[in-house]
Amino acid sequence: MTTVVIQTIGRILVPFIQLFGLYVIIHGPVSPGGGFQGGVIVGASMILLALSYDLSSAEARASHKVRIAMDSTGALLFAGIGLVALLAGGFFLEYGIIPLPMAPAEVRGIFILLVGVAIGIHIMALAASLFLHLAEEHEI
Amino acid sequence: MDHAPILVVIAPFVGAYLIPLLGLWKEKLCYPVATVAALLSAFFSFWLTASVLELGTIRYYVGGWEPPWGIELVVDPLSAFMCLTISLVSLFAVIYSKNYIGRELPGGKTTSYYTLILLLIGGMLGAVVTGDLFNLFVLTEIFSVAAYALVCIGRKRGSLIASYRYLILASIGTSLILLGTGYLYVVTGTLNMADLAARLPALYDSWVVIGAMAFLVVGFGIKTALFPLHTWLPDAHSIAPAPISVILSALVIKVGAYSIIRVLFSIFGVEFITGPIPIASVLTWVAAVGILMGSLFAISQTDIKRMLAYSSVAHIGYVVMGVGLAMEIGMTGGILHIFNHALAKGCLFFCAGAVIYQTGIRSIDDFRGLGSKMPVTMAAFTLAAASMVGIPPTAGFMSKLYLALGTLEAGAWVFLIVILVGSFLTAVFYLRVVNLIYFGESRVKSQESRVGVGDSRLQTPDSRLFREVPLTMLIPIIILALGCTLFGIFVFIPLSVVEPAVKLLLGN
Amino acid sequence: MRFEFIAVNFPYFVSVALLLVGLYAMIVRKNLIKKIMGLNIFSTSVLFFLIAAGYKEGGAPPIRVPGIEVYVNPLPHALVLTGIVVALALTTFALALVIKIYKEYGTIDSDKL
Amino acid sequence: MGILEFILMSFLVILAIAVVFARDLLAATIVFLVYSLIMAIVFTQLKAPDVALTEAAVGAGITTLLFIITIAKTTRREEE
Repeated sequence: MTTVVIQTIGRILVPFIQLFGLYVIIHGPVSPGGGFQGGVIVGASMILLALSYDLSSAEARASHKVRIAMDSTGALLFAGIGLVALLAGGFFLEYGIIPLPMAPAEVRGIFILLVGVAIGIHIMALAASLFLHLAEEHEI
Repeated sequence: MDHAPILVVIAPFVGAYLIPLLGLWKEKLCYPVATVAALLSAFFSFWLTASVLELGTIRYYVGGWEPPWGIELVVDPLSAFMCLTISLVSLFAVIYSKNYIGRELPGGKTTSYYTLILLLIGGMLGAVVTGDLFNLFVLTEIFSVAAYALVCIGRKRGSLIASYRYLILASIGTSLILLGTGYLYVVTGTLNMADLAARLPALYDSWVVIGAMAFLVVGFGIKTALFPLHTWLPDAHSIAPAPISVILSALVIKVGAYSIIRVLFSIFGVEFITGPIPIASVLTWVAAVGILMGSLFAISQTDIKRMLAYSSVAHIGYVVMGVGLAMEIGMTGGILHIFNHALAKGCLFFCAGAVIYQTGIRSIDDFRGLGSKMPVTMAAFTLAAASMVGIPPTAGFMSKLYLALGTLEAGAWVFLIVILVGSFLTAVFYLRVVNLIYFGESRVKSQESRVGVGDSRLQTPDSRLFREVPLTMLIPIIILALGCTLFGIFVFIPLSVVEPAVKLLLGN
Repeated sequence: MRFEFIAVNFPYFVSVALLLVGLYAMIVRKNLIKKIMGLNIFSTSVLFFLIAAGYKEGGAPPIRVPGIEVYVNPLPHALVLTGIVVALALTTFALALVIKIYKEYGTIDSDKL
Repeated sequence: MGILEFILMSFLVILAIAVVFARDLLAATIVFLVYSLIMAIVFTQLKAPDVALTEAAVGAGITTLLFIITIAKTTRREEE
C-alpha cells in the first residue's frame, strides 16, 4: 500500500509546515500574513498528521483538552493585552501607551507581535479542532 | 476616560473564554463564572446608561485610532437602552439556566452551553454599541452562530433541522447585509456610521445607495423575522431550551430591529426614508400584515411554546410599525415596546419552561387547573399575558397607547385599527390559556403528553410533581412579572432613556 | 464605449453572477451539502466584490515599501479576511449539523426530512 | 486588468455553475477546491496577497477537507 509513502512524507513535512506557520506569525508585523494565517497553517499541519496517520496520533499530540486550553488562552491573552492598555490609562488595545522602558514605536512593535501570537495560538487550536471534531464523533 | 462601552462587551467575551478553561478543571465553576460575567455586563450597562444620559453620546476609539482607521464604538441613548434591555434579560436567563439545564441538556454539554450563551450575549451587546457598519455585520454573525448552536443544543427531536433551516435563511440575511455594506463602501469610501451619514445625502439619487438600503433592510429583516421572512422563527424559538427561547424571542430579534433603526435613521436619515423612496411606510404596511398574520397563526397553535413564538412574530410587528411611522410619538411607542415585549415575552417563556421543567406539559390543553398547583408561576404568566394584550396598568398598555397616539399623529387610521384588532386577537389566545389555567378542570390523571421526559416518576402522578420550581427559576419569573406591571405605572423610567433616543434619531 | 463599460465593470458582473449561482444553490437545490456549497459561493462572491472595489489600476499591494506611492485600499482586505473567517465558522457548524442530521434521519435530502 | 484576469474570472463563473449542478458531491467538492484556488489567484492579481493566502488556506484547504469528511460520513450521491 501507499501508506508508507504518505506517512513518511507527512512525517517529514509536518515540522517544516509548523516552522513556516510560526515564521508567518512572527513576521506578521512586516510581511503579508500574521497571527491568523500562521495559525491556520500550523493547524493545517495537525490535519495533515491526522490524514496521513490516523486520528489518534493527531489526538496524542494535541488532545481535546490541550486544544481547548490553547484556544481559551489565546483569546484571553488578546483580551488581557487590551485590558492592560486600559489599566495603563489608554483606550482598549491602545498598547503604545503601556509604560515599558523603551521607545513607544518599539513597545507598539512588541505588542503587535504579542497580539499576533495570541491570535495565532487561538487559531491554530481552532483550525485543528474544527477538523478533528468533525472527523471524530465529538459533540459540537 | 470612560471605559464602560468596551467593558460592557468585553465582560461576557472574557467569561466565554474563561469557561472552557475552568470547565476542564471543574464543571461546576461554569455557572458562577457565567453569572458573574452577565452581572458585570449588567452593571456596566447601568453605568453606561447613566453616563450617556448625563454626557450625551459617548464615542470610544478602540486601540486609540480615530474613525477612518480604527474601530469606533458609539453609544447614544438608543444603544444604552438596548444594552440595558439585553444585559438585564440575559442575566435572568443565565440565572434561570442553573436548574433547568441539568434536566434538558445531555451530559457534558454544560461547558459549551455557558460558553455559547455568553458569546451570544457579548455579540448582541457588541452589535448595539458599535459605530461601524462592518463591525455590526461581524457581531451579528457572531451572535447568530451562537444562536444556531444553542437552538440544537438540547437535542430534542427536530432541533437539528430547525437549527439548519435557521442557519441557511439567516446566512442569506447576513450575506445580504455584507453586500449592502460593500455597496455603501464602494460609493462612499467609508464604513463609519457617522461618516456615512455625512456623505450619503450627496448621493441620494444613486441607484447603488438605494440597492444598498434594500439589501440591508431585507438582510436585517430576516434576522428580525419581519413577517414574510419569519419562517425560521417558530421552529427555532419553540424547540430551543427555555432560557434560550427567552434570549432569542426577547432579544435576538430585537437586535435585528435595532439594526434596522440604526441603518434607516442614523445612516440614511429621515428625509431619505420618508421622501423619494418611502421605505418607512412600506415597513409600516409589512408590520401591519405581520401583526395580524402572526396573531392568527398563534391562535391556531396547540403547543404553548409555538404559540409564544408566533406571538413574537406579531409583536415585532408593533416595534417595526412604530419605527416605520417615523414620527416622534409613534417611534417612542415602538422603541418602548422593545423593552416591554422583552420583559413580558421573557416572563412567558420562563413560565412555559417552568411548567415543562416540572411536569413536561407542552400542550395548551393540559394547562387546565395549573393555577392551583403552581400559583406563583401562573400568576406571573397571567401578569405577563396581560402586558402582552395591553390591559391598562401594565407596561404593554403604555407602549400600545403611544403607538396608537402615534398613528393618530401620522393620521393613519388604518394602523390604529390594526393595533386594536391585533390586541383583540392577542387577547383571544392569551386569555384562552389564562382561562384554562384558572377555570379549567384539572385532568392530570388522564393525559399522555406529560411523558416527554421519560422520567420514571412521571408514571405515577403525585403532588410532588406540581409544586413551584426551584428559586433560581422562580426569582427571574417574579422579577420580570413585577417589571411588566411596575414599568407600566412608572413608565417615565424607560421613557427617560427612550425620549432622548427618539429625539436624536429624528434629528431634533 | 459599450465594450469599455463592460471591461471596466467586468469584476462586478462576475460577482453578481456568482451571487445568483450561490443563491440558486441555497434555495433550489435539495441536498443539504449542496446548500452549504451555495452558501460558500454566495459569500465568496461578496468578498470578491469588495476586493474588486478596493483595487486601483497600477496600485501596489498594501505593504509599505520605500519608494512606492500608490497602494490599493487596504481596508477591504481587512473586511474580506474577517468575511472568510465568518464563512469558515458557518460552514463548519453547518457541516457538523448535516452529519448529525444524517445520523438521526438517514438522509440529507431536504424533501425527505 | 489584463486578459489573464478576464479569463480567470470567467472561469470562476463556469466553475461555480459546475459546483451547483454536479450530481456527484465529491466531484462538486473538488471543483469547489479549484474554484477557491482560482479565486485566490484572482485575489493576488487584484493586489491582495494577504487575502489570497487566507483564501488558499481556508477556502481551498480547510473547507474542502471539511466537505470531504462530511461526504465520507453521509452520502456521496445527490438524490434525484
